[in-house]
Amino acid sequence: MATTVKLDAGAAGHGAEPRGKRDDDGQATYLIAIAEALWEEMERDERVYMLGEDIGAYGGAFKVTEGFLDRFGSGRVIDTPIAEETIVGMAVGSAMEGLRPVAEFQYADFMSSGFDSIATVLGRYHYRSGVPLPVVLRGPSGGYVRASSFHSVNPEPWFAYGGGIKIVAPAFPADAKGLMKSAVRDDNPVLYLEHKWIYRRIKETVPTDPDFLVPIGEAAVKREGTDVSIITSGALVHKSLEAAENLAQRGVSAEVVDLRTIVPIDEETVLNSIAKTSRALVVSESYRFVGIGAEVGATIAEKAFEHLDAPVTRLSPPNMPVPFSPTLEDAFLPQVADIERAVEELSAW
Amino acid sequence: MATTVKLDAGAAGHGAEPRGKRDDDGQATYLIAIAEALWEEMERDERVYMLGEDIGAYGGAFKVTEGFLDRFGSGRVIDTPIAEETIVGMAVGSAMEGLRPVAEFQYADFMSSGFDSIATVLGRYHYRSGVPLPVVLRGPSGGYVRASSFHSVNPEPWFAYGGGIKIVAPAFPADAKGLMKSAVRDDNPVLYLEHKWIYRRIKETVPTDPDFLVPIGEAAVKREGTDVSIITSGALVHKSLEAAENLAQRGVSAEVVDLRTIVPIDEETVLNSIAKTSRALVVSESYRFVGIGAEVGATIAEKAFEHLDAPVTRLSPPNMPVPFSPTLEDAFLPQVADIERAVEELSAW
Amino acid sequence: MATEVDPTTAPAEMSGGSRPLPDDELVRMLHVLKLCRYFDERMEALYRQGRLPGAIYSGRGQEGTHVGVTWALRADDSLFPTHRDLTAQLTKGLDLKRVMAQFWGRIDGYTRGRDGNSHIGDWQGNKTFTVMSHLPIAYPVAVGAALAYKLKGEPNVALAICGDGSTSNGRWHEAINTSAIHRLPVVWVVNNNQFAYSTPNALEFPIPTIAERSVAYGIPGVRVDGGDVLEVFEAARAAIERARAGDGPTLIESVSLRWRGHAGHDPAKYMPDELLQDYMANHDPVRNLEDFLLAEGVVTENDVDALMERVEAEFEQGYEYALASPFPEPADATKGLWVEDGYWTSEPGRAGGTEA
Amino acid sequence: MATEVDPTTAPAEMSGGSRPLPDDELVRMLHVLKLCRYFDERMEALYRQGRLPGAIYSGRGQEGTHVGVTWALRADDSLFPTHRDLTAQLTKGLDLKRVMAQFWGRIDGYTRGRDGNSHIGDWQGNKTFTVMSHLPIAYPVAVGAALAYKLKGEPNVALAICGDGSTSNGRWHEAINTSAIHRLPVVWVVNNNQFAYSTPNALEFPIPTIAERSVAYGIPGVRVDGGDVLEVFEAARAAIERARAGDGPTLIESVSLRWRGHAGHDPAKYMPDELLQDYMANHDPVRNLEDFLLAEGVVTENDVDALMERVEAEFEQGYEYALASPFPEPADATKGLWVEDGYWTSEPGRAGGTEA
Ligand SMILES: Cc1ncc(C[n+]2csc(CCOP(=O)(O)OP(=O)(O)O)c2C)c(N)n1
Ligand SMILES: Cc1ncc(C[n+]2csc(CCOP(=O)(O)OP(=O)(O)O)c2C)c(N)n1
Ligand SMILES: [Mg+2]
Ligand SMILES: [Mg+2]
Repeated sequence: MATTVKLDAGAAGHGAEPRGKRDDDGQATYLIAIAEALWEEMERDERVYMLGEDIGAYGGAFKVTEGFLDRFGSGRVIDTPIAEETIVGMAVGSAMEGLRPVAEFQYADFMSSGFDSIATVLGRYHYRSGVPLPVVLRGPSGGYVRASSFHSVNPEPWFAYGGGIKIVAPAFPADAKGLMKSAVRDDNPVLYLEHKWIYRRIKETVPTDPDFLVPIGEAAVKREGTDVSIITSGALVHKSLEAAENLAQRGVSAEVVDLRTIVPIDEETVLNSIAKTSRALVVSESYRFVGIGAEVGATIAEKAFEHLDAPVTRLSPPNMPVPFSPTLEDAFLPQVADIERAVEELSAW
Repeated sequence: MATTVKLDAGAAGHGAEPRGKRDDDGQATYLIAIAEALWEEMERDERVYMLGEDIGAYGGAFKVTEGFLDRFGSGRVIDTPIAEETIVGMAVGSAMEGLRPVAEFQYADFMSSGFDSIATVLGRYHYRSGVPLPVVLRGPSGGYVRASSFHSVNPEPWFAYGGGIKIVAPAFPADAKGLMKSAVRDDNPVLYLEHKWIYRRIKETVPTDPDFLVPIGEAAVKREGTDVSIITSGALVHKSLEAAENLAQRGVSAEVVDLRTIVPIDEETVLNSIAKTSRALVVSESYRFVGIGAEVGATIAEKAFEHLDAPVTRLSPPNMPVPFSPTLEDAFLPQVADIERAVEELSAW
Repeated sequence: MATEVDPTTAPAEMSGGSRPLPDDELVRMLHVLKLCRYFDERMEALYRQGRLPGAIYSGRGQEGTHVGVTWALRADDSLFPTHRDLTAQLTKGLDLKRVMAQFWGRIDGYTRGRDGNSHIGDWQGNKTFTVMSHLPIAYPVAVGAALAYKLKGEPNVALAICGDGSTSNGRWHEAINTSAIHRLPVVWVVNNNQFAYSTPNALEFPIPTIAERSVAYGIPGVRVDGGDVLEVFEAARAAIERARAGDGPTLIESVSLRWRGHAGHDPAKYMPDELLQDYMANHDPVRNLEDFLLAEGVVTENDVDALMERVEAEFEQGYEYALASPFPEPADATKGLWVEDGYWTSEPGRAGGTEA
Repeated sequence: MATEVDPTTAPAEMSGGSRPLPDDELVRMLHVLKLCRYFDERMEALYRQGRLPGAIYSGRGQEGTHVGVTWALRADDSLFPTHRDLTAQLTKGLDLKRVMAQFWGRIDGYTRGRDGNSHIGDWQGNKTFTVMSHLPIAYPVAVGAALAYKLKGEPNVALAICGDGSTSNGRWHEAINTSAIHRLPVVWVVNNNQFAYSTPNALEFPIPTIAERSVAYGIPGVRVDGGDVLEVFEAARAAIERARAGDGPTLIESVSLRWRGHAGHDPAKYMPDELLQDYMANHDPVRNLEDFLLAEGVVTENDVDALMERVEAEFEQGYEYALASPFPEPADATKGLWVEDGYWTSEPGRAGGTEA
């Protein structure tokens, strides 16, 4: 747009197509996988555009959108003021007019600043009007990075409650890419949570097919097991896999189910796993009280009652702000050892 | 305050002390009980003051604060602009300076418009700073009144998630009075939900002792039973009691537990009831997904596993906006017949 | 940028006697004004008789604002109204029959019974946003529609309305600020009816006019007399053309008075009687246009009588239509949340009956 | 109401050569400025060396704003700062040692290790709000403190700071509007450092200055040069006295430049080099005051050297104190949510060790 101030495009090496940023062996980090998905969708469909704080010249606080401004221009990569309600409103209004906005929140924490427009407008408009709102809201969520309460939130329950917004929270690069592409192509609002602990930590081979999609609403068994089912998502998938590996060495077989999608939850995959193991540990980074763990736990308790050989157990942070100090954050968030302990208790039931 | 415009005090008969508005037999409606509690606390402690939209000359959208302006003046009954974030901010800042604000939301629905200041500031400030925030936020919540999605919300999960805010939701006039007085005297933030369906519908004898308190955090068994425990709150306490009465005539004995406080939940009373009946029906007006029913259900499943003879069952509205049309609202919200059916299914398990 | 604040709120002189629209349009305008006024009066009567469920938010006395600003929009321009602005939606083209079906919670209402009263909209047909309660939550959405017009190079304009009280909310500021930064094609209308529920202007903002806030955004601000529909129309037309030309937003404050309570249940005892009498006598947008058109010879007394007959018939038709329309089927309560269930692209069930 | 906008951002001429404070205060002011500047530089160096955990938000170049406005407050007046305003908190009286313990997540930090960096405050001691990230979320809270002063008849004033980018947020508007309606004793300071993270003023607001927004609230607006701490101080003193006298809020825009990136990780490649050079050369509030006091003969070069030695020693003491302070005990993570558990009114456990 004419009035957008065009700034310097950034340092050398920045600005390249995200796929060019894969490792030499072709592996992509979670962050690059997300950027690739966005890039490809912007290439594919010119109705797709992005808005958010510092996503243009700066490339976003975590550099997910680095290079996008140069490629797609300031009409499709829009730096906004610090006005989250209005960012959401802009996304909604432009979606009503046929565009397909992808709005970045600098941290998922600041989704609370756009709460009303998300929960009230985005979540409730289609049910009352029949007007589709193909809006993606994305942002980095989660803890384990020593960033304290205002940069560690998992906001799923805020926006899961009341309905109307799909929520995805991938744990692996390939899932991240496939789910982002599905989110952009979905005609419903999608909240896409990127776990900042995973961003640069996890990499893998990621498909290059421009139509590679991971369907929204499908969980995935990331490790097969027979004794206990661990139902989890996000960073805790990786911690659960590590725990499962350690447990295997002690003769305990844990199955790890990665929800991938939080709304709607794939009950079938979850319940199939419980039918197999008869024991459920729900490991969630969302706070315990009315967190995602509560929903999954209550659902299992209700629908898998006859299979259960032990109480559905929740492992979640306490219901209070995430603290900064390493001693506190470690005690506060579920750790690999906590998962192992809980699984062992359950399997001994 | 000097700049507050003093308007007409309202019609004749308005403006009387709330206790003067009891019935001839001394019974008080839920609404009058709440007004009495506020009045008495304002009389008792001059640090207590009220703020909100149209609470002064108009006496509040539901007339809870009718007469307060005349008695306490415009310095303690403050009409605010339509700026919910700032209403909460004002409450917080003045509480930091030693006042004890009671902020009215015209409907609990509009708490979403003050979301960030409630969840982020009010909920997280004390844990990080040690500064007590004796703030009460109150407002009419709930459905069954043909008021559709923007005037029927139960917002508990929004503010229960993340912690730091106590939440009470009384169902009876005496509880309403005693809990309001406890809320005003509490040094922590308290969200006080008034069910608008109950306001003028339910009345009973209400204590006049100015120090009559109902402690926050204690549930109450409102009807004893042996076959199934119904765990509920708000308007659904009354519908559950009606269902229990009908069920008794058919030989099914249901116990009705009124949570009264949502945060912190009185797990002991709930679990004692399950220990007795071995069957749990959680009836909640909050939407099913990550609603209060999910939390209660997951807690029972986890902590009463050995007692359960049947799956913990949730009865809640679907996770979408409350619709207007009577045919839709009736299908949408749990009804007496739905409760009866669910109890019968559970007792037949 | 210049701020054009017109401080007069004196009785309308009907745009100085000039006729800014062809005569047939002026007559159509009078029809809409009369229809909306009559609708408002009759619905309130039905509400008082207990024959209308839900809530009503009377726009009586403010029709000049609603009709004036909406008249200046094209069909492809979009309207973002509030609970108070049903008259604007009717002006934009909504079908009275379906509006009434909405009030009675019927399947033929614009929200298929999912919402009631003026929480209505018809995006697909008449480009009006389905009203939400939270104030002024459609303001940020209007920024988005205007952004889309700019990005797509379409010559459309978004126009959003809110009340005086809504200007104290943060969203109001955010939306105007953002639209001004990007010079988006949007017109911001404030229907200053001098009260927000019971709260007077003096407790909502600390300056004499809302229009002068335009300087905070570097955009023009105009204050018009809501009792003069033609003055409102001309201000809106200028603002809309400005927006369409790529010159960015304008803030229009249209002053009137809310003649009735906030909603049907509110007797508005807080309303100073003198003020009300003054506005009813001197700022009645319906009578003002009628008098003007009579004086100009555009209509005769007989024409006006015929118009009223038509209006009454339209209302009766709407009423019959509404009561004959079935309630939604209970099983549909859980449909239509997600696009893919197809509820909104297929005909809804009509077996819900007409008795609740 | 008059809007006093001073459009100059030319190099400071140090309040026209007059000395608005006694000499000993001016020397103390220079000490605080030097201390804060040195602290900022050293902490950034430690951050780059990987020896400082968490984040840092440099306030370098903006000390004139922070020290200037805070200097004008009394002890009982309250301060509502942001992440960028640590210098203001130090000026208000926070103990450098405990501040540093906070940065290293230790129990002797003001938040007992619950938060890091400049997310700090000391309400009980120095009346500063414990900073929260969400912008500008302390603005509405400052309205509440000011309201309390007014209701209780206390002669205190609340002063809130936020950045230029924060002015585009709805809370900013709500808070100023509400305070102006009730003429509350509060001073609204905008630290216009010309960027919000990477976003320049032109994408945050559509008018030349923030100060001129004061007309939207009927309050005075003042624009000052953040490179001239005495100019800032005098503007703040006038605003604070005005507030204390019951004449309501003032909006102060203090212009400077953010010399460093938004946070430690940001190389700020988007920052035009010429602009940066200009500000570092001509608007350095620390050097400006130093030069002025030297020129005025208030201090000698030797005094300044001694001051710097003292500053360096203070920093070393703080650093040692911080690293010697234990981490919080893990079991304390779940304490202190509710008042009644007594965590905040008793001494915390000190057995957390100094290795994480
Ligand atoms: C955010 C929010 N808070 C509170 C309300 C409740 N409410 C409904 S209408 C109203 C008054 C609105 O006043 P104004 O903006 O002047 O519009 P008017 O009704 O006068 O047209 C209020 C407070 C609301 N709808 N939204
Ligand atoms: C509501 C909100 N959205 C986003 C952020 C992320 N954020 C942190 S600082 C910043 C820029 C702030 O700019 P400004 O207000 O000018 O203050 P400065 O950092 O320049 O002092 C942003 C966007 C935030 N803290 N709060
Ligand atoms: Mg109004
Ligand atoms: Mg800035």
